[in-house]
Amino acid sequence: MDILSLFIIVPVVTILFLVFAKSLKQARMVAMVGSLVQLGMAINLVFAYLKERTVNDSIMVFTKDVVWFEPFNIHYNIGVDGISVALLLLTAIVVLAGVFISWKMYDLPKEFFISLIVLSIGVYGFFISIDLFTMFVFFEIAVIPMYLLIGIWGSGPREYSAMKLTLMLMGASAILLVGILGIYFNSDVDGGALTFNILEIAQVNIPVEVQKLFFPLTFIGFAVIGALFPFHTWSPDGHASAPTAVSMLHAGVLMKLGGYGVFRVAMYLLPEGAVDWSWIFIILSVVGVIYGAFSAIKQTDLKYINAYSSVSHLGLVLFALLMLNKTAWNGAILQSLSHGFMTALFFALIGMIYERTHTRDITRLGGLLKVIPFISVIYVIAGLASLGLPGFSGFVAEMNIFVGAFQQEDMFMRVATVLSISVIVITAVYILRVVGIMLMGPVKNESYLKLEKVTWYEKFGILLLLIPIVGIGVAPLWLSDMILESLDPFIKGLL
Amino acid sequence: MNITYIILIPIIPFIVFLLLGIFNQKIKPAVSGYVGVFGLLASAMLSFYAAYQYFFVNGKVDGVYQTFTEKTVWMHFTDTLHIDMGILVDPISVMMLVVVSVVSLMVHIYSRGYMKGDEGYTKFFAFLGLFTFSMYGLVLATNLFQIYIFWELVGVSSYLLIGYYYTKTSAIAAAKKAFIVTRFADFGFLIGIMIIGFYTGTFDFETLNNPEGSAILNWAATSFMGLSVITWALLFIFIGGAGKSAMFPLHIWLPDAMEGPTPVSALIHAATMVVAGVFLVARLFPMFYFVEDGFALNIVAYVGAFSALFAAVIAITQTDIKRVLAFSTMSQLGYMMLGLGVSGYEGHEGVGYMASMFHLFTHAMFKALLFLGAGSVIHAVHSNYLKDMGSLRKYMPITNITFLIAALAIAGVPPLAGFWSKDEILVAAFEHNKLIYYVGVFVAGLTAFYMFRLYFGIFWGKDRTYDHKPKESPLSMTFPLLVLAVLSVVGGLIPFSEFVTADKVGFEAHLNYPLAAIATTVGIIGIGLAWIFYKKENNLSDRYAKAFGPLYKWASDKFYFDEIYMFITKKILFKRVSAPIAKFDRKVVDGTMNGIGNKTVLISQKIKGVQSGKVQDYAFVFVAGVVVIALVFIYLWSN
Amino acid sequence: MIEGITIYEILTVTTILFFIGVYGFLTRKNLISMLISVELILNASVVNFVVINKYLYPDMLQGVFFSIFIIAVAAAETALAVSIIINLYRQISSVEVKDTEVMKH
Amino acid sequence: MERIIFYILALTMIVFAMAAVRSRKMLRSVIFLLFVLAGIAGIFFLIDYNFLAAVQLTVYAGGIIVLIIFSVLLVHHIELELEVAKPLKQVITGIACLLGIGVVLNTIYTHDFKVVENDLTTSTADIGSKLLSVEAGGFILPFEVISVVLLAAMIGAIIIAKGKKLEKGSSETEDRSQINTGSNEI
Amino acid sequence: MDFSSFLLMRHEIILLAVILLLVVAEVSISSNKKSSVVHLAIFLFGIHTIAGFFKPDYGSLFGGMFHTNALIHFFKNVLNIGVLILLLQSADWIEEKIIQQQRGTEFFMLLFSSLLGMYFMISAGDFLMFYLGLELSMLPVAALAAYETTKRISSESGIKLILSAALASGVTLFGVSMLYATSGSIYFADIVEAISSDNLTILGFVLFFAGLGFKISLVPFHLWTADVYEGAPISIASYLSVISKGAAVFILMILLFTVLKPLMFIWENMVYILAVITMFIGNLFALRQQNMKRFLAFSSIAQAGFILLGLIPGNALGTATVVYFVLIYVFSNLAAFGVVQAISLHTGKEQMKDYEGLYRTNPNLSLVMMLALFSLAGIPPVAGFFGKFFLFTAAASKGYYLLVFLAVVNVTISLYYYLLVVRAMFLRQSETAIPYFKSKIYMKLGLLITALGILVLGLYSPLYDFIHELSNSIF
Repeated sequence: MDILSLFIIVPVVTILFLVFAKSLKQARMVAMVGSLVQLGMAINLVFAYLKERTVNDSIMVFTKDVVWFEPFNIHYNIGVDGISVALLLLTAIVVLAGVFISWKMYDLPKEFFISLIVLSIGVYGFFISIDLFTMFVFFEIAVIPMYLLIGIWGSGPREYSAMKLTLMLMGASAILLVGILGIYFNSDVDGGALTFNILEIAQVNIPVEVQKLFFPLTFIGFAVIGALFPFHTWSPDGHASAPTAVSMLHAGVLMKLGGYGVFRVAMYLLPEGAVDWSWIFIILSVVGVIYGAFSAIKQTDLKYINAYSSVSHLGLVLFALLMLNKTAWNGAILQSLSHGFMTALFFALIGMIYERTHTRDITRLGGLLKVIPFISVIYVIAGLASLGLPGFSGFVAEMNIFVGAFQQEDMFMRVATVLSISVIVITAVYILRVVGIMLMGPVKNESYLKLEKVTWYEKFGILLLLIPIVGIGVAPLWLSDMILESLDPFIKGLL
Repeated sequence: MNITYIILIPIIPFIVFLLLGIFNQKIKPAVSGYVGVFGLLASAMLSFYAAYQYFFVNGKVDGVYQTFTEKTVWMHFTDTLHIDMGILVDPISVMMLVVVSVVSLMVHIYSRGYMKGDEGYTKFFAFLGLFTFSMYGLVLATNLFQIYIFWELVGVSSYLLIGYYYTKTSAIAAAKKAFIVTRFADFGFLIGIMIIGFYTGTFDFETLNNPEGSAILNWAATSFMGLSVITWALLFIFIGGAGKSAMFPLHIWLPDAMEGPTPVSALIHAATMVVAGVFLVARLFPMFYFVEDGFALNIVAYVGAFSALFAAVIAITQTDIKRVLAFSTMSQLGYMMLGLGVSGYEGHEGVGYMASMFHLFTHAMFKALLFLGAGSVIHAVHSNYLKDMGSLRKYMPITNITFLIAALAIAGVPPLAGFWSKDEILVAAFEHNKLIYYVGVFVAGLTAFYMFRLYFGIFWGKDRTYDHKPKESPLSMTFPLLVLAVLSVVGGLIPFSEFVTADKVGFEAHLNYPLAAIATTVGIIGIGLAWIFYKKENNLSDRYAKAFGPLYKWASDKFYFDEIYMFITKKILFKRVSAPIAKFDRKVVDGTMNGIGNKTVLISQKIKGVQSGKVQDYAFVFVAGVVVIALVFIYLWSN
Repeated sequence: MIEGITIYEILTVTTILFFIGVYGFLTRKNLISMLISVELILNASVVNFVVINKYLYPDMLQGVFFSIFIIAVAAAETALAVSIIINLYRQISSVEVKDTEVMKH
Repeated sequence: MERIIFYILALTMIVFAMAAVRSRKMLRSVIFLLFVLAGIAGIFFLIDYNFLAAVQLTVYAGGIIVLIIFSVLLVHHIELELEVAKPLKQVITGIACLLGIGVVLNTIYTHDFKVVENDLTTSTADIGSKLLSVEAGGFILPFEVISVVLLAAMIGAIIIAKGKKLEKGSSETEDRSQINTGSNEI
Repeated sequence: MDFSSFLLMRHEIILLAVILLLVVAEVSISSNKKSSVVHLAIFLFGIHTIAGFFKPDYGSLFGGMFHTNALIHFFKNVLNIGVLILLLQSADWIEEKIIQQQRGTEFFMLLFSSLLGMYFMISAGDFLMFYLGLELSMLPVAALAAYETTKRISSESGIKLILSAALASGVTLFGVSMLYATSGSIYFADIVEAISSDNLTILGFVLFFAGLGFKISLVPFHLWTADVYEGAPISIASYLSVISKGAAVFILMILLFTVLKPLMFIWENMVYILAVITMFIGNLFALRQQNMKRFLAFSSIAQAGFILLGLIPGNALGTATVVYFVLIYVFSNLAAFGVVQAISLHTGKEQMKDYEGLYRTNPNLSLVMMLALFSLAGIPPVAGFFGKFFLFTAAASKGYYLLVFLAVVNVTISLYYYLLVVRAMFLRQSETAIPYFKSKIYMKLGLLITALGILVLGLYSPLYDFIHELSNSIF
């Protein structure tokens, strides 16, 4: 069995076990073991990849290619490069943390964990796919469990949020489908066969007119899940209603599919289209960056703050991708990772706070540093990481993005870059506002004095996420080099 | 010279931070205090040893102090651009090591007494460790990005320490303000770094500062709006420096930062962190000097001079003793900037640079002393306000003496430390720019005046009735006072121009007697005026305050800068930008998305009549459909 | 072949019959009347087949056979329709179209 | 002569067809339909398809009309005046039908039919042998299938017609009142 | 009739035999044991289904009136499987009817006759056989729609169906007569050579198309659908929406791709327009439906619109995608109707709000329903996704990206209302949720087969490859 297919098979096996789980205890044990195995595999993959890379310089390694639907030349074709390896690791970590955070999921536990793992299958599959069709399949597999996860286990206007999220994402994927078909039917212009294989299509000189037509479709299709302004509104509502682990997975992993897809499909396959259309999407993404940050300033619901902050942060990812150079792309990938860990951590903490105080309204919270110091301190750290403090992953990513963006010399790009850099100030404002109101200050409610201390599984979940944030922030070299190296073939498509 | 061990200097406080931070709950306060102090002691010893080695053992080679670097790649941007982590040892970094070590060590010791009994005792020492680590990292940085990294870290340590009393609303606000204002400045800094990185292809100080290097020689290659892009970069970088060093108009955070514990104010907001801006300009001094004939440097000079004056005026009117000291700090920082601004590069030309660094050094000592002294006072009377103090000399003799020494030093009374450094700055200003010189002299007078207003206000004047009888602080607090007092006295005697100069060659500095006399006289006049006004409780000061009328009011309200900022942030950014955007998002953007959904459902409602239940209507649609399709395809579409 | 009558005229008549049937189907308010209209429609087709067979392709009898089968099917259809109508009448004592509008929208 | 007969037939058919779909008396309209069917039989006679005319008269006029009259008698009072549709509806339907007639006739008249002059007569024997022939051009298969159709229709008609009456009070249609309240949320 | 022609008409003859056997059974089984007819019918039909899987023979009989090829044979098998599942799902209902009304054999006879009609329809080699097949498939269903003679809506549904169908077949016949006029034959083989593209042919084609459009429920010929589905017994609604529609789609496709290929320049555009209208109207109406049967009716209208996308390219690719989709659609829709049937049978409830909280009381039923709905909505990894994706691929292969775009917009709309049902079952909790009940073995088997089909058919690619080969073989 090849090392990558295991990323699909292990979760499927986990689900099979889960089906027979009788109680919460069994369900969470199975889920935990399954996710632990996944994490082990992901870590193993990193080392295996680094080792393999020294002897193998093809774009994708560990590839496996099985014909699936022969008449359409659809293959189950998988493989990884440094980018996917990093994102797989992110996914494995966030999923495991999510399982820990959901330790006390009393309502329909079995179903919850199954949905969670189905979601993770979609994500894993998406990251390892080389075939557009397979990729699309996994993309949708990742989206649909969200409906149940938010709808059943969510809070607040959960039905509305779940429906909105699902419809917007599926609508986007519908647009994407047109784009994919467009690419597919133009993959034979050089005389080859029609193919869904990304690597093969990249070798084809798709006519510029076609690229111009399909780039926006593919871009928007993916970017909606990456919360591109103005298609981001599913995200605040979705996050706000989702249960903790789902918010984590969603913001931490699922939204990354957007940036990754944009990069792998839209940018890589339609580079001339990208150049032609970039201006409008740059405008949108910069607007998203600033706008998300400003919106976050005004929110009082913790999850909304974080959701808008995600809009802002992921706007940076898209912005970076549109900058069309290696440094910015590296930044984009790093930002994806970093945002993944950070925002998952945030949502985990918000979940813990909510569980204890039963509110997410910051104006009703106060002085939490005194009552739940561990959670609060980590919240501060996460906040600092989020505002791009050196020593945390956010800084590494943002600097790459900014330096990369600065390589673009024309005035329009410069203005866009400076505007997007300004977000470091606005981010500081909303992060510190929350810290100031919620964590510091006097304790606003007597009952908060008796809040439950942090439990071991919560600590575990938190540390799982915190370690990579600090790890990347302190020693980014190996990761960023791994990604940079993988970016080479992609940038060549543009030059 | 082997400089590897210097890496230990920042590492030790960092380890202290990690130890105290992670085992925060488990370590007894007594232990943590010792961990902090001894950790820093080790660092300080290493720093001293490094200084000794650098200046005396290694000394000059070919008449020039060598620059030693040791670095490793931390992250690649492109093939050429990368961030290095490493240490750079040259005169100013060594000097800064000493300054940071001395002050930080003293503050650590002092804090053991000052913070006694505080529930966050361990946390406090952890934060101090973090700050010291960051500051060491900053001064040792080998390149712009590294300095930026530690720049941010000192910023955050400052944030944490200002907000140390996190249940106090004013402290939270102050911490937030400090961070955001400096963050705003850092935004400029970052852009400056980007520009430098893009146009020169390196972040490395050594490469950048090389007067024969391409960065300096090719400054005119690209220009933007009439100025070289490098000048723009330097100006942006200066914005960063101005933010940290509380230059006008980014100074507003500094007075508020006094909400932090007093030792913190002494360490961060008087002696070390706030001089980072000055250090930054000094670090890039060759660039500032050579690029576009020092255009950026001139700006630095004017901003410095104005800030010095501006802050001094405000300082006169403040009643919170820590705020007086804060504005005094700002004023002195302006002085240092001014010094850099009027400096030349080579030999005696570079006296401004030397003086500025010298002033940085001496100022660190006496300003730390002032703050610690003020802390001692506050500790005793539990108040920050002058109105609650008076005649404390009877109760707190050591504090009184040391405070007096520091006040004299800052007032520029010879032969104390301040006199020497300030005098050199004035010399440099006199030689370069008369206007700035006059400002400098005037500020010197003001400084003496407000300092002694403060001194008299605290230690003389009317005896208040205190709830608890004030008593002298414990040894852990007075010991640092004494040490720093000694340093304030003798610090000026160091032949600084031998060690720290722009071109690293060094020169012989001479006292310019006429100028020194003028400065001293002005200082003494200031002290005298303060004597008259404040030695005894009288209404003279109030009368004059009335005489100045609105000017006094403006000054005491800090020229309404806080209000302006408040207006911009609260009224404009929050109310006019953020709130509408948030609303726009919900109503318009989200509204559109929901609208699409709702419209679809609405259409669905509207057309339900078609399905009327009448089989004949169905048939009608059927037939009409057939006819229409036939019409279309026979007459419109075929061929 | 009818002397002096072209196929056009006959087809005109059948077309008119057809649309009269359609008109009746659409306007009558009674299920049985609708059934009558259906018969008109079917008959129009029957005549069409026969006439086309006769005028255009007389050597094969396809049209004629088609007509025969149409007539047979029409009988079957009518029988079934009538039985359903009767059953409906038994339930609601009405064969009006307006009484068969329970299900709508 | 034939021509005149045809015109008379055509006119009769159209008039009676109109009458059949306009009459307000049920039974009358059935009788009018009978006339139309007879007219069609007449046309078959005219074009020498006597067998077909016979079938038309027996199956249609004889079978179907009787069936319909039967049902009319079963479900109607003879005097019952039928409701008519609203004038507006009539007009709209009329216009639609006229439009349809226009389209079809226009198409027919612009089409160039290749009329084959012939005077072939078809004997019943011909029809019979074709009907039972398995060769090409034979119609044995449809003949078999139509038997299944008739069987199925018969079974269907019987089971439905002998169905039980609706018991009073047991109406399952009442709960439809709350059905059509479509949801407005997204 | 020799043995080889028996093999060719294997489906038809065996089914006819089954019908006759049932007639025999009807008269020979005493009335208190009538319910054993159900087992007999299912058993016989099972044998019939299996018989269909033996190696097929191809060719034509009766001078070209009947012809069969590999694809047609395969499609008949698909219909068989569909009907078999349907029988399993409705077995309990029939049994109940037998006990109540002392009749049930007729149900099978009529259903099988209708299926027989479909066989003839899709095997037809001329318009006459096509017409007879059409009528034979429609008339018994009309009778079945009115089968519950004690229910007003059942009768209403029957009368609506038969009147609409009569009008439709009248229109079809009128069209066929025109085609006959222009081409001089009712044999497909002759027509394809003689057909021209003059206006009369086009008019005839449009009228003919309307007739088939009626059966497939294309807008604007669809309006009968919802009312008939709602009133008819669930098995019949299910039959209409799955088997009847599938067969009609198939014959439409065969006719368009072979006989009417010369008119492609017309029908390509027509199919395009009707596809768009059908998808939108179907979906917009489905949005508000509260009755599950009506809901599925409109959903099936929208699905018909999607199917039209596969007709656009007019080649083997289109054929393969359409057949594949219909196969998947059979399973998906039968699963959905099966669940509705099961619930209606035990509780008599058919409203969407009755389904609230269903998962917590009847998890398995809910899961089957969810799978079915996801499959209908086209969500991977269940089969419907693959079916839809390939349909879109077929349309896109001709460069109709706008059409694909409109289709995917409709997929999103449809997802909304499918999720409404999921919402009711999974998200909502209700005091009055349908209590837990156990279905009988036939129903369980019927649902299990559909659920497995939905899960497997898409992922198991050799199936599509097989259909693709079949389609290639006939062109």
